[in-house]
Amino acid sequence: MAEAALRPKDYKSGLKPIWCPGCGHYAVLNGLVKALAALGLDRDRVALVSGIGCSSRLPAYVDSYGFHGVHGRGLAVAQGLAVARPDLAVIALGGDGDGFSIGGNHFIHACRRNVDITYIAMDNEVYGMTKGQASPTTPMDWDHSKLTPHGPGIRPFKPAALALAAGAPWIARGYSGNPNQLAKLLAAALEHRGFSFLHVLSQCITYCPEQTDWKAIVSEREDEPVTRADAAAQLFLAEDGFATGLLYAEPRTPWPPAAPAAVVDPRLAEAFRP
Amino acid sequence: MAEAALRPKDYKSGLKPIWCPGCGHYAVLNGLVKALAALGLDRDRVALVSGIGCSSRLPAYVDSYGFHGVHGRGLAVAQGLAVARPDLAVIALGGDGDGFSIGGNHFIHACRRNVDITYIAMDNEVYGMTKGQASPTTPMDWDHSKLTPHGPGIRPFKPAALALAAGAPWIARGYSGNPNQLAKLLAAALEHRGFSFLHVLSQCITYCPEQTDWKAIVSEREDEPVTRADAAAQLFLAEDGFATGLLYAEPRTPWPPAAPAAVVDPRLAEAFRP
Amino acid sequence: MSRTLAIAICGSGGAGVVACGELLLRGWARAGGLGFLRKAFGPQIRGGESAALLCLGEDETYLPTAAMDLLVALDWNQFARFEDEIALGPQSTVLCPDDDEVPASVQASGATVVALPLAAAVAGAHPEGRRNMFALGLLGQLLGLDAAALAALATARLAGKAPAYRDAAAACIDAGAGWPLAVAVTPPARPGGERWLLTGNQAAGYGALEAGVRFVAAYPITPASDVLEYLAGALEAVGGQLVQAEDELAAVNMALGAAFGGADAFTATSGPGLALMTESLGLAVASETPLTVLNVMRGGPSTGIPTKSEQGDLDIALHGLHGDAPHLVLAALDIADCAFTTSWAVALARQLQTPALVLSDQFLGQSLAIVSPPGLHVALPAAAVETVDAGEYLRYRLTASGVSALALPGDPGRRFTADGLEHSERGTPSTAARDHAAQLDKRARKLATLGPGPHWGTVDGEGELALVTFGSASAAARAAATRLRAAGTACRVVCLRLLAPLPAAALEEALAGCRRVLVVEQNHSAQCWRHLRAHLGDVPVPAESFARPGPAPLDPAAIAAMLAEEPVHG
Amino acid sequence: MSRTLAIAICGSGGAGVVACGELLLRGWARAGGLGFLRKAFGPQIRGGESAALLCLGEDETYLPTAAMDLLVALDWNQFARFEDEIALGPQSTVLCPDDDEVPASVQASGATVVALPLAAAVAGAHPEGRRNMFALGLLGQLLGLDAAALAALATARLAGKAPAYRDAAAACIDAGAGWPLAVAVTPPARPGGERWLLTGNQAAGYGALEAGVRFVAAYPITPASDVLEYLAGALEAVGGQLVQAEDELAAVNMALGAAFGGADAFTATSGPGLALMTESLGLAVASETPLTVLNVMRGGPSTGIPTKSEQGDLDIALHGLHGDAPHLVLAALDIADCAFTTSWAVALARQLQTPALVLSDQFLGQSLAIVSPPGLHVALPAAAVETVDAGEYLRYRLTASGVSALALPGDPGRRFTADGLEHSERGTPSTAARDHAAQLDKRARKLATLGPGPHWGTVDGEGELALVTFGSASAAARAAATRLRAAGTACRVVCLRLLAPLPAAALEEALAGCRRVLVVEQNHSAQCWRHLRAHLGDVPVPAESFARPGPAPLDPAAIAAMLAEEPVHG
Ligand SMILES: Cc1ncc(C[n+]2csc(CCOP(=O)(O)OP(=O)(O)O)c2C)c(N)n1
Ligand SMILES: Cc1ncc(C[n+]2csc(CCOP(=O)(O)OP(=O)(O)O)c2C)c(N)n1
Ligand code: SF4
Ligand code: SF4
Ligand SMILES: [Mg+2]
Ligand SMILES: [Mg+2]
Repeated sequence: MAEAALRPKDYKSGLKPIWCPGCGHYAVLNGLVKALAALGLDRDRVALVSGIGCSSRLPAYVDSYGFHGVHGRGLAVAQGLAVARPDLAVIALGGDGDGFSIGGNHFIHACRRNVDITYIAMDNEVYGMTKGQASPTTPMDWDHSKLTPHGPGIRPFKPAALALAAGAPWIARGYSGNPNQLAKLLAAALEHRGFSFLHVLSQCITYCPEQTDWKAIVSEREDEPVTRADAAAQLFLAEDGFATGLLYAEPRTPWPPAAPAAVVDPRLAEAFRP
Repeated sequence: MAEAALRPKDYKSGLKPIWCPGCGHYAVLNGLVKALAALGLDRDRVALVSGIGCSSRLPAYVDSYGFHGVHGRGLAVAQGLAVARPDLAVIALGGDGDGFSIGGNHFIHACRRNVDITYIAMDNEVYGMTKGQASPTTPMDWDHSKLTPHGPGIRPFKPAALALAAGAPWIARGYSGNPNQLAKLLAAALEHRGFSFLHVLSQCITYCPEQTDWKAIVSEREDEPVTRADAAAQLFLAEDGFATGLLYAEPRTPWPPAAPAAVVDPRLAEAFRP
Repeated sequence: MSRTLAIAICGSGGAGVVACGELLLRGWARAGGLGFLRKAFGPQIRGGESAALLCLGEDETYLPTAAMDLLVALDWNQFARFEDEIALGPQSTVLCPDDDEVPASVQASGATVVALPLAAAVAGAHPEGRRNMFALGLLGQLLGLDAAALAALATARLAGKAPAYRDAAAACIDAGAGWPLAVAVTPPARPGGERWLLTGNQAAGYGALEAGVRFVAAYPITPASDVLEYLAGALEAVGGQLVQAEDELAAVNMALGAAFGGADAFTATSGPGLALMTESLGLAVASETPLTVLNVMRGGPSTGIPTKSEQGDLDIALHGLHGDAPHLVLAALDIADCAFTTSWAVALARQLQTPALVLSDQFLGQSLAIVSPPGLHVALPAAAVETVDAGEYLRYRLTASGVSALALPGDPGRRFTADGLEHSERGTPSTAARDHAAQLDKRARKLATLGPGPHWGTVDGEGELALVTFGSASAAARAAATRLRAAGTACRVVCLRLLAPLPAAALEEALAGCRRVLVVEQNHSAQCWRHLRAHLGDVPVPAESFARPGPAPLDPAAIAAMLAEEPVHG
Repeated sequence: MSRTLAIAICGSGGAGVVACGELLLRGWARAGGLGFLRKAFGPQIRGGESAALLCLGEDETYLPTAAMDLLVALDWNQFARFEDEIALGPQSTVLCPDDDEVPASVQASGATVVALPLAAAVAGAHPEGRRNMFALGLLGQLLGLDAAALAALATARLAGKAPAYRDAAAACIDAGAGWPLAVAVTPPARPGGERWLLTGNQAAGYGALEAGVRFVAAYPITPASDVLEYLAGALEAVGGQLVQAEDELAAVNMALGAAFGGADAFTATSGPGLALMTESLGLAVASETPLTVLNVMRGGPSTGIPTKSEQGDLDIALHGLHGDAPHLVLAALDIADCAFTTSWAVALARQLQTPALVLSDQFLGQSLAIVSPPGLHVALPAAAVETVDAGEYLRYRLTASGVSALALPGDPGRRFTADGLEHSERGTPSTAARDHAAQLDKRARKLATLGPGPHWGTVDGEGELALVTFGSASAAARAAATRLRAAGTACRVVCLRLLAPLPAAALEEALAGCRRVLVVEQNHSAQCWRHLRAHLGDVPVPAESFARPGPAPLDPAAIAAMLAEEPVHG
């Protein structure tokens, strides 16, 4: 299945990203093509699915099949695709606005459903594409948006905690400032069978230049991932959200089971004979 | 504000519920009018908001103001109403399908936003109104629906865990088989300032007659509510979901702060002088 | 006009009126008869009482009616809930228990009331006997059906139950069949021939599967849930998959994902769900991803009347997408046609790489009918589905037909990103006016150049008067025409199956020379009439409108009367 | 025809072209001039390069054009991204740096290229000087504006910055103003008089507030976010509230909740968001809850072209709700009219207790313009809003106007439950055909009996030829008429502000006697043309269509040419 000796850059489409210079999303793109190359995945059998946002522009920059959908619905598209085509490596991705605001319902249900896809949330705590409004992960007091001139005033989501509570079996956190770790986490997420949630702190240099300070706060977690949901829950509600690495992994059989083999002559009409 | 000496039945509208005999939702209605009477709330200043489902029919049975909205959106309506009219007691309610399936995004965001409303989720682990399909809280192996003839096959949500991870500051669980406790929890929820989430196990006798067995499993929790989110998180992911009572309460200032007083002459036009 | 016999069976919840009605219809079908059964629900959706309303006839023009020839009341408990849908008159006969008071409205109707000692008769037949089976026997007797055959059907249906249950049923049927009844009805003739027994919702699901659907995303909603429930079971046999989605937004997007992967994808919903899907249907248009959505219409607007029929969703089906978003809209003309129309829609969606919406409604979807084996439209000319592309692969290549070759993930070397942003031929996002114009033209061209072929609708009759209609209103329009012709007035009937792209040329031809055109539909705001006028203007003459909301059935007599009268010009 | 001067300013991201353009426009406004500024974004939404496109004129007919009289290039770095929107010709003058190669396309255009030593001039003016302020000085010189006044505006805008910054700006403006330029332009005359400077989005927000809006639910979307951002600030002054919602489904439902509580509620969105709102707009119709939604249209379908203008959402605005769901649809006719139309919509929604959709578009919404103080429509006849009810309170009482008294939570003793299920007069859910018909009639009656009054649209001109249009296409239609009249061809122009209920009688009167009617709109599928035909048929004659998609501006010359030519009948 693997193509011979593709390098990371062979997984790039060559289209120039629209991203601002210094945007964290470049690191995710680079980490992703590295991971794809490291796993030697067949470009024809990789499908990237996204919503709308700066982050969601990523699929076109990878030389694979891609689906750039509407805002917030990428995870639903990805699950439909993965169920219909279990032979593909399906990767859903998008921003914090896309995934946790408008797409929040699909996020929690994807965690619960545990279809075999990888979900990369590129979290810059802001709506970059629409010029810098608060997202569900924006700090309460971030007052840089005219829409919330005194800050959103409500507590940000803790995406890992939410994913866990919703049932996600594999949760990791990466950082756009640590591309090597990111590539490794991406590869691990792709190898995991079932729903894997990779939360990436990916800074928006244009609307949140203060995120450059993340560099100083982000830590790399050395411990083995937690394997009990209750212990992980406690951790995710107590932590500061800046520890990176594979945080939680619990073995769980993905859904759905393999499609039933088609009956040779299903005789559908029989059901309707009086 | 309170009307003089209203009895619980004075809070009923007199409209005959469409519910099946034996439906758990009757207990919620009865508990609610008891709580309203106990608190002596002014019927003109109570507003009940719901979505669609058997459970969501409840507002019309209470003699208060009511808004029977569309499927899954009751919480959004309730928050808009409470923000615009902080003088009202706003109660959102609905079923597990309404609140955790189609309404899941509003649920998690309402938990996070912490507007001063009470949310009653009447959970019968099934879509009653549409004749018995699986909901997000249906057990994995429940095979009574033709839509999922082998059971949904995916793990049910743990609503308390989800609410907590999303940021809800007040979480309780009641049971339709324990109407006195239910009335007390309802009163406590109404008294809580901020978002209060009351998860009610409310059986569907028609599509889930097996829920009659809940009687034997449900326990009444005697302990004080947990007050730390991380401890509660551990509890909610470890428990069986049948312990009733006030489970978690952490003081938190509701949103929004009081509306700014109107400037006498806001001189809106000034901004547009060249 | 063919003879019909309308029979209502009512009783409390749990009395088994639906089982009685369904078994009677099945027995009638086996005996070569024609007819259909509707369930009337009370004012609620969930479990509980309903009435079974049968209408037996001599042809397959199945029209709902409230006028009952025969009413069998197992008891009178819930009768008041159904009075809207059960109209009795001096020509009606009522069979009812002799130990319960006959409702005043029934007495006042002038119907012949025959009180029977139901309780005693049932108890006498079997200690565990039930009235509904006794009624089945009675009705079999009146229709001239073989009691043993009915008993065999009943016991087969009770296969899972205790033997005493089955014995009781057989005994009660027997007792009913032999009960001395001083009532005579003249049942319709039974034409015989191969027939199927199914609902429109089952037919639609069947049509979808036969056309190749292998992926279904589902969110329950009345009255579409049973399409999805049928498919959940049947998909297992064909090796397909069904995913229950968290909402309709997820359902339509899961279907899009599967379609992007190459599966023929399908979902079914009703008005509120369709409204939630329109944003993503626009994505299907822009990204050129095929998809079929069945919309089983119910009373609207908003939550409306979920259990009752209306044709109020034509507007949203045609125009509910933002921007210029050409797509397919079809409507099933009758119960069996739900299969044909859905199968055609799946094929057209695949051919044109755009979403197809199929409209049916609560009446078509949930009525159980005896029908000739439904037609299917599954085969497309091989050339219709573009799979090859000249030279470099361009997903959105500008072609003469507007259709470009569709690559699927896994296809070697044709990698592309499907996009809802406006794009170049390659699929790269573009804001350029020329790309936008070219892609808008291309997407419109796919529909504009579609030869609608022979299936766009049906045309019959002649003369200067015409009825034009769509979907399930066809039966009422045809019945109105039959009346008019019987009265000596020639008239044409045009029933539209394809609503977008509107087959304007074919329609103009079908209406050429008409002096009056009346557009018949079951909604309040004359949605089809507006659609036709928008595209045809006053060709050949200003169309008039006969639009009546549900849930009352359209009345062929009123339609005929309106067309027969000369219009008042003002 | 009045004289215009079109000026483009371009440069790399961060070069400050928008600041330069806005300051120039403000200076021009203070000096009594008229004109507007559009921003052209590159192919992306987020921060980064844009071009400022100004068009100065002598009246307020603001038409976007690509044909530039003057281009000021601060540098050539991003020029290629804007070539679609900056058309140069022999009549154009280009001011650009002398140290960078002029793009071939510019050279080929035949424009007069004046290379200036920008780098040196700026450095000479102030060590921290920036080219954009020097360009502002240059342009001020060409337009005859006072340099000191421009410098004052610039330093005021930089109030928050370091003093050196402000000094640099003033010095550069001065230097530019005094730079010896061998270029002469003839600026338009400046009529003077009281004028405001604002965008259509600000105007809409302002109109909403003045009409009483005190609750806004917001979900950002291009090009509507700035309405919401304006309101977030301004609501504080009027004591209102804004909630940022998790999605558009929440936004519209929060607004409904607030409206149920008695607040005038508002939200703003664009096509994809509107599509998500339609289910709940149906709820607003059925529950009779007033609500105003501004839809700032962008290129469609699907995500389309978010930063560019098009009028493609008329279909969904009119017909995007399921079931028969009568509601109000209005369209702002120009930038200032965004205020009037929005204020009228809020008032009408309140009066009729139904949702009002207001259409504007990216061009109207995001262009910054010098306009006469906008009109408002906030006062309604007191009788228009029903608050009393005869006898027993029935929320959905059947009245002659269709409007029933609306009780608010807190009102003593008028408790009711608002419902999206069909209901009786009291609001109790009902499946009865008579309740359904009565409530459908009632809701339709509210719109049918609305006298549209004088504001439904504008009519001017005479003769046998007519242009009919809506919303922002009005400017192009009017400009086309001006051309025709100048060429001796009389023609009428009808601009529709009220699209639903369509003021059919007024429109028929306005078009009486016309020999040709051309419907002008900026979309691909002739949405307005279809709407008019659906309601008017071929009265007075079959209307013809001039429909062109965005983002290219509508071309008045092409419109005029089409109406001047005799049509080819076929
Ligand atoms: C239905 C809908 N609503 C709103 C928008 C506008 N919109 C585009 S991107 C975006 C948010 C993007 O934020 P995020 O997902 O965090 O991505 P980022 O740009 O920060 O990478 C919004 C609100 C839209 N395109 N569609
Ligand atoms: C948009 C939309 N989708 C689907 C439906 C159909 N529907 C009505 S109620 C319901 C589920 C009700 O389940 P729940 O909320 O658990 O309430 P219960 O009846 O069990 O009390 C569904 C799916 C609808 N009315 N609207
Ligand atoms: S706006 Fe922010 S998120 Fe978007 S491309 Fe620029 S830096 Fe990245
Ligand atoms: S169907 Fe279930 S939930 Fe609905 S009323 Fe009956 S028992 Fe209650
Ligand atoms: Mg973001
Ligand atoms: Mg339920």
